[in-house]
Amino acid sequence: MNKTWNNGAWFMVLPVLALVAFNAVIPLMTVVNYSVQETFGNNIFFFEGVKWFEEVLHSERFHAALLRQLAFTGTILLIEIPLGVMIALTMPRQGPWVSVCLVLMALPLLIPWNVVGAIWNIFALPDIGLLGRSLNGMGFDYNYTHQPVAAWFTMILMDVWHWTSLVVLLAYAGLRSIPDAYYQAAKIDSASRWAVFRYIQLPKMKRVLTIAVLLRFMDSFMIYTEPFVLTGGGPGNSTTLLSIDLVKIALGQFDLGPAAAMSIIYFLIVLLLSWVFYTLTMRSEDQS
Amino acid sequence: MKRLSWLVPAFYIFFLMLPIYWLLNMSFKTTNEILGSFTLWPTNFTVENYVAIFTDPTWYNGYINSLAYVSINTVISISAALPAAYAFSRYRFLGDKHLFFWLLTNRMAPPAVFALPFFQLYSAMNLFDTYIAVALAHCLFNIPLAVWILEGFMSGVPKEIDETAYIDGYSFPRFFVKIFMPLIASGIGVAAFFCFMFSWVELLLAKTLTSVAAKPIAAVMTRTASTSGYELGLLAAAGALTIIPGAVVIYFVRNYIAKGFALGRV
Amino acid sequence: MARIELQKVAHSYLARPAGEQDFAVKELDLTWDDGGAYALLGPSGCGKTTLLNIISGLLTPSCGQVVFNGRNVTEERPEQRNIAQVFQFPVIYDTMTVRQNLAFPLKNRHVPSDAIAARVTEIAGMIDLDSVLDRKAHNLSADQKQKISLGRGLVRSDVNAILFDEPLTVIDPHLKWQLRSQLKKLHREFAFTMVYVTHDQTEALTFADKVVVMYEGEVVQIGTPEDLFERPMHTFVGYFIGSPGMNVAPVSVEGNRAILGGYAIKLARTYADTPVGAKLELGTRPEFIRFAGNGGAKDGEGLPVTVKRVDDIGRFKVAKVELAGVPLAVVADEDTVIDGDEARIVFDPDHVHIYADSQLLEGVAQ
Amino acid sequence: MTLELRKISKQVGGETHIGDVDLTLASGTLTILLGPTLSGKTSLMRLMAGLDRPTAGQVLIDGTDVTGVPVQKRSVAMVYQQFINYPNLTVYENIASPMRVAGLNRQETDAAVRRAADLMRLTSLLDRKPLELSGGQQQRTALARAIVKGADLVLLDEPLANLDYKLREELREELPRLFSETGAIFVYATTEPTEALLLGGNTATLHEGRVTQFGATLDVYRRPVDRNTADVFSDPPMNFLAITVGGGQVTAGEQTLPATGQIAELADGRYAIGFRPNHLHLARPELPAIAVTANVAVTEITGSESFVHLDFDGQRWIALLHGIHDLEPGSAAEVFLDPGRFYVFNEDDALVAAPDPAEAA
Repeated sequence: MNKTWNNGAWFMVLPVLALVAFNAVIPLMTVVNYSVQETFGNNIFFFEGVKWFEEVLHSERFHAALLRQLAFTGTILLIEIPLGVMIALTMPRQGPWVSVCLVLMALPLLIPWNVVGAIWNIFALPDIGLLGRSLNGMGFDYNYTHQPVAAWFTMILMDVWHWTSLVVLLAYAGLRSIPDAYYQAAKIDSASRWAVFRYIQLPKMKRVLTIAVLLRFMDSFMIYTEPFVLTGGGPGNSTTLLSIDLVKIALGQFDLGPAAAMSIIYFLIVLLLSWVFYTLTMRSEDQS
Repeated sequence: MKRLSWLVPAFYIFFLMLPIYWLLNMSFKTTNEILGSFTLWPTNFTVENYVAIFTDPTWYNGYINSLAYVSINTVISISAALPAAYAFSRYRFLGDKHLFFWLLTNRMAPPAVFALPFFQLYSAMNLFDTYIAVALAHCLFNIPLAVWILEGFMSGVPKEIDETAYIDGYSFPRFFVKIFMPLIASGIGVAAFFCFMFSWVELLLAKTLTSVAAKPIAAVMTRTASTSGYELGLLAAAGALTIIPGAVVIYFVRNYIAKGFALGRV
Repeated sequence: MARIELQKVAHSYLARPAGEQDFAVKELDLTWDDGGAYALLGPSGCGKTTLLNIISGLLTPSCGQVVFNGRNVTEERPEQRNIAQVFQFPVIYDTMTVRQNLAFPLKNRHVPSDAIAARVTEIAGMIDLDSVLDRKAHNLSADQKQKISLGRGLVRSDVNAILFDEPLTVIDPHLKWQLRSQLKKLHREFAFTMVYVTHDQTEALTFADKVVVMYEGEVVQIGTPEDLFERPMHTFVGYFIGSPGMNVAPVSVEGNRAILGGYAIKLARTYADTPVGAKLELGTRPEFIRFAGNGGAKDGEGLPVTVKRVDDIGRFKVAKVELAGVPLAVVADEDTVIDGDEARIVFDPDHVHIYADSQLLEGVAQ
Repeated sequence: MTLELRKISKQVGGETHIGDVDLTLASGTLTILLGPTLSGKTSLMRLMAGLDRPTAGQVLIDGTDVTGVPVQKRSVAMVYQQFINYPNLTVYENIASPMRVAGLNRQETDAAVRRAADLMRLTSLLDRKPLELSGGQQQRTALARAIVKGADLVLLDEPLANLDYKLREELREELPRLFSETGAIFVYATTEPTEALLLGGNTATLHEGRVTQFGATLDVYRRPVDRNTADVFSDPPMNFLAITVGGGQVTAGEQTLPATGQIAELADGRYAIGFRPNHLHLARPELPAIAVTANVAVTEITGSESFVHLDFDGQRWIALLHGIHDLEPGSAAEVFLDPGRFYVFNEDDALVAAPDPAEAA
C-alpha cells in the first residue's frame, strides 16, 4: 500500500486527537500538577518539587505493591500465553464448530469486570462455592478469604479464566492466515508435528502473539476491579496490587501529592515496559 | 492425536462455563437456600431475584444507564475513528507514526491513575453524573482501539478502488458513505463490538463519574454487595443479566471474531 | 523416480455427481514414464490442477486408481507417495536460512548430518543458490525462493516425481526465461519425472517432452510440441497452441477436396466415408497459408479473398482475410507487401486437416 | 481535445520517477506507453489522470492548465492491471456508476450501460457480482465502465497482464473496436512490444522515467533512436555485437567481418551492432551473410516459433525461428548474420545506421 503524502489528512485526524487529548492530556496535567505540590486542604498549594517522587520511590509500601504486581503479571503471562496458543492449535480449522467455540470462549471477555469478581467471589467461597467446596472436599484446606496463598491462587485462576480466551482468539486468527500450501509442503517434507509448529505456525503467529502479550501485559499490570471485588486487597494486603494500593492512597487517605507521584511513576513503568517489549519484537522481526 | 485433539478446547470451554453455571444456579435460589445448603441445582426454583431487579427502579435504571452511555460511546468512537483510520490507512502525513503510537500509549494508561483527575475535570465542566461524561471518558481507550481495528480492515481494500471512484466523479464524502463503508461493514461491526464490550465491562471510571442519575449497573451491584447485607441471590441475578448484552452483540460478529481480535491485522 | 499410471481416474467435487458436466476431470487413462517431463496445459478451469492434486495425493479421485511403479497409492497421503511440489507462490520456511531449508526434508528423514551437508551443497551448486546458502530465506527474491522449493525436492534422491503448479506466476516477466532455461537444464541433468501445470503454452512446450492438453475436464491430446503444432487432434488444441491459433472453417468434403463456400481446396489425403451427420470443419494454421503472387506461384493460382486487416508485428504480418465470407488469418513474412483489399491465397495441402465434431479425421494418404 | 504534458517531472522521496517529459496527444489517437516494469508507465498515467500532481511541469487540456484540477473534475477514465470493480455492486451498477454520479436520467444511463455491456459481451452477466466472474469478465466490466461515460481521456494500465495467455489474445482482438468507439484520447501501457505492434497507433518508449522516443509505432520499431529504445521495443531482447572499425578493417573480438551493408561506410571507431532475434539464422540464407560460431544454451518453444538461446563469447544471444526446433544444448552451431538487417549504435548508444525500411520493409 504505497501511501501518498498528504498533510491535508490532519483534518481527518483532528476529531480523534481532540477527544483523546481531552481525556488524556488534561487529567495527566492535573496529576503532574498535584505530584509536585503539597496541600493541607482548602485549596492552598505549596510547590514541593520532587519530594513526593522521592518519598514514593523509597517507600516500602510502593516496593511491596510493585513486587506483587510484577509477580502477578509474570505468572499470568507464563500461564495464559502458552495455554492460549495450545488451545488455538487444537481447535478445528474449519467446520460448524468453529464459530460456536469462538463465541463461547469469548463470553468471559464480555462480562463486566466487577461481575467477574463477584462470580469468583461466590464460586470460590469455601462453604457455598462450587470450587471452594470441592477443593476442601479433596482435602485441601482452602479459604481464600483468610489464607494469602489461597487468595493468590484464586486471583490467578480468575484471571486465567477471564483473559486466556483473548490469547486463544488472537493465536487462532494468526493460524487461520496460514495458506494450506504451507501445510502441504510440510507434509511433503514429512515434517513432524513439532517441526510444523516451530517453523510454520509460530513464525506466522509472531505478529498476533506480540499483540496478545502487549495487551495482556498492559491489562494485567493495570488490573484493579476484579481483584478488588474478589479480595479487596486482602487478606491483609497480600493481594494489594499497584492499582488497588494507588486507589487506597488517592481516595482512601486523600493525600493527593503521593498518589499523584505514584500515578506518574506507575504510568511511566507501563509505558517503558511496553515500549521495550514493542521495539524488541519489531527489531527481531526486521532482522529475521 | 489429531482426532482426540478437540478434547482440549472442549475441556477448556467446560472450565469457562462452570463459574457462569454457578452464578445462574445461585440466581434461581433464595438467599437463605444459598446460605443454608450446598445444592448443584436449586431445590425450590425461584425467579424472585429477577422479578426484584425488573421492578426496583434503582436496579433496572442501572441497566438503562449502562446501555445508554455504552451506546453513546460506541457511536462517538466509531464516527470519530472512521475518518482518522482512513487517513492512517491511505495517507502519509507529518508525524503520522508518532500520533499512531501515542494513541496506543493511551491504552496503556492505568484507569486507577486517572480516576481522581477525571472526577475533577468532568465536575469542573459540570458534566458530572451524566451519560456524556462516561461516554467521553471511555473514548480514552476505545478510540485508539477503534482506529487500530478500522485501519486494519481498511488496508484490506485496495487504494485503486478509491481512485476509481474519484475518477467516476465521486466526491470524497459520497465515495466514503456509498462505496467505502459498505466494503468495510464487517470492520465497522467488529470495531463497534469492541467499543461496546470494553465500555460495558469498565467499572472504575464509570463509578467515579456518576453518583445517582447515570449510575451504571456495575456501581449498583457493588453498592448492594457491600451495604445491605449479603443478598447473594439478587447479586447473582444482576450479574447474570449483565452477560446478556455481550452475548447478543457477539452473535452479530461471530464469523469475524478471530479477524477482529487480531485487530484487523490478519 | 516413478512410472505413474492413472487408471480410469475421474473426479467430481460433488458428493453425488449427476452427469458428465459435474466432473472436474472426466474419466481418463494416462501413463507417465519414469524420468519423463510432462506438461498439463489448458485454460483456467480445465481440471489440470485437480489432476495434479490427484497425482500428489491431496485429492483422492472419485473413481479410478493411481499407481506408482506398479504399486496402488490411490489411498495414500502425499507424504507416503514420496513426491515433491513447487507451488504457485513461494512456500519456504522464512525463519530458516537457505541451507536449513534445503536440509529440512533430509533432517526429517533422519539422514546423517554429513550426508545432508554434502547433498545440500551439491544441489545448491546446481540451482546456483550456493552464494546465498547462509542468508535467511525470508529476504530473497521470488525466483530464488521458488528455487528453494525445487531444491527441497531435488535433495531427496528417492523422490518419485516433482510437481509444479504454475510456478512462474509470481516471477517478474523479464526473469521468467532465465528460470525456464534453468529448469529445462536441471531436468536434463536429473531426469526426474516432472509434471508441470500451466496455462502458458511457452512454458508447457519448452519444458515438456510430452504435453497433455486439457479442455473442460477432458484430455484432448497428448503429444510432443511438434504433434500439437503439426497435427492437432482436436480443434481446441489447434486454437490453443500457437499465436494466432489455427483457422477453423465449416466445409463439406468430397474425396480429396474440401468445399469452402463454393471453392475447392486440394487435400493431401482422401476422406472416403465421413461420419454421417457430423459437423465437418477444415483446420489449417495461418503459417501454412501463403499469398499467391509472391513465392513464385503461377498467376491465376489460389483462391480470391478480401483483405480485412493487416497487423504488422515486425517479424511477420498477420492478415485477416475473408474467403467467401469465412474469416481466415494468414501469416506473411515481414517483407511481403499486401496492398489493396483483394488477394489470392494458397493452402499447403499437407497442413490442411479435416475435423468431424472437432475430432481429427485420419483419412487415407494418396 | 488535446492533452499536453509540458516539462513534467515527478520526484518521490529523492527518486526521480518521471524526468521532464514533453508529450502532446490529440483526440481520436491511441498512444502506447511501452517500457519494462518500473520504467514509469503507471506514474506517467497517474499524472495524466490527475491522480498525482507533478513535482514540476504542467498538464494542459486544450491549452488550459489543469495541473491543479482534481481528478473528479476531469473527463478521464482508467482501467487498472488488477481488474478493479466495486465488489458490493452488481456488474450493471458498476458500469452505470459514472453516469449515476454525473446525475444522468434513468433511460439515458440504461441505454448507455446496455450498449457498453453488449460491446464487452457482458449482457448475460449484468446482475452478477464482479467477484463471481472470471478474470477476463471482471476486466471486461472495468473496460465497459471506462468507455460508458465517453470520457475525453481513457487510460489503460497493462489491462491484460493478469489474464490467461489465450484470453489475452481474445481481448486484444476486441480492443480496436473499443478504441474506435469514442473519439477519446486512448493511452495504453504495456511491457510487451508485440502488443504495441498489434494495437498500432503511436508509441512512446519509456526508460527509467524518460520518454526516449515518440512516434508512429512502426517507425519507432524500425528506427529506434538509441540502444535503450531498441531494447525496450524487442522481446526477446535484441542481440548486440561489439565491433571496432579501424583502417578499413572491421573486427569483432578476434573475428574479422566483411565490411558490407550498413557497416561499410562507418567512420573509424567502436560501435555496437544490434540485430533482432528473427534476423539471426541457423541456416545459410541466400543473401550474403556473416557466419559466426556460437554454442546452444537452451531452446524454448512457443508453439508457432522457437527461441534458441546461444552463447557467443560470453554474450547471451537469442535466435527466433519459425516452427518447432529443439537443438541439443551445449552443441556448437554456426549462425548467420544478415548485414542488411543491422542496426548500428555508436559509443554513446545513439543510432548511427538502421536497416533501410524500403529494402527491409
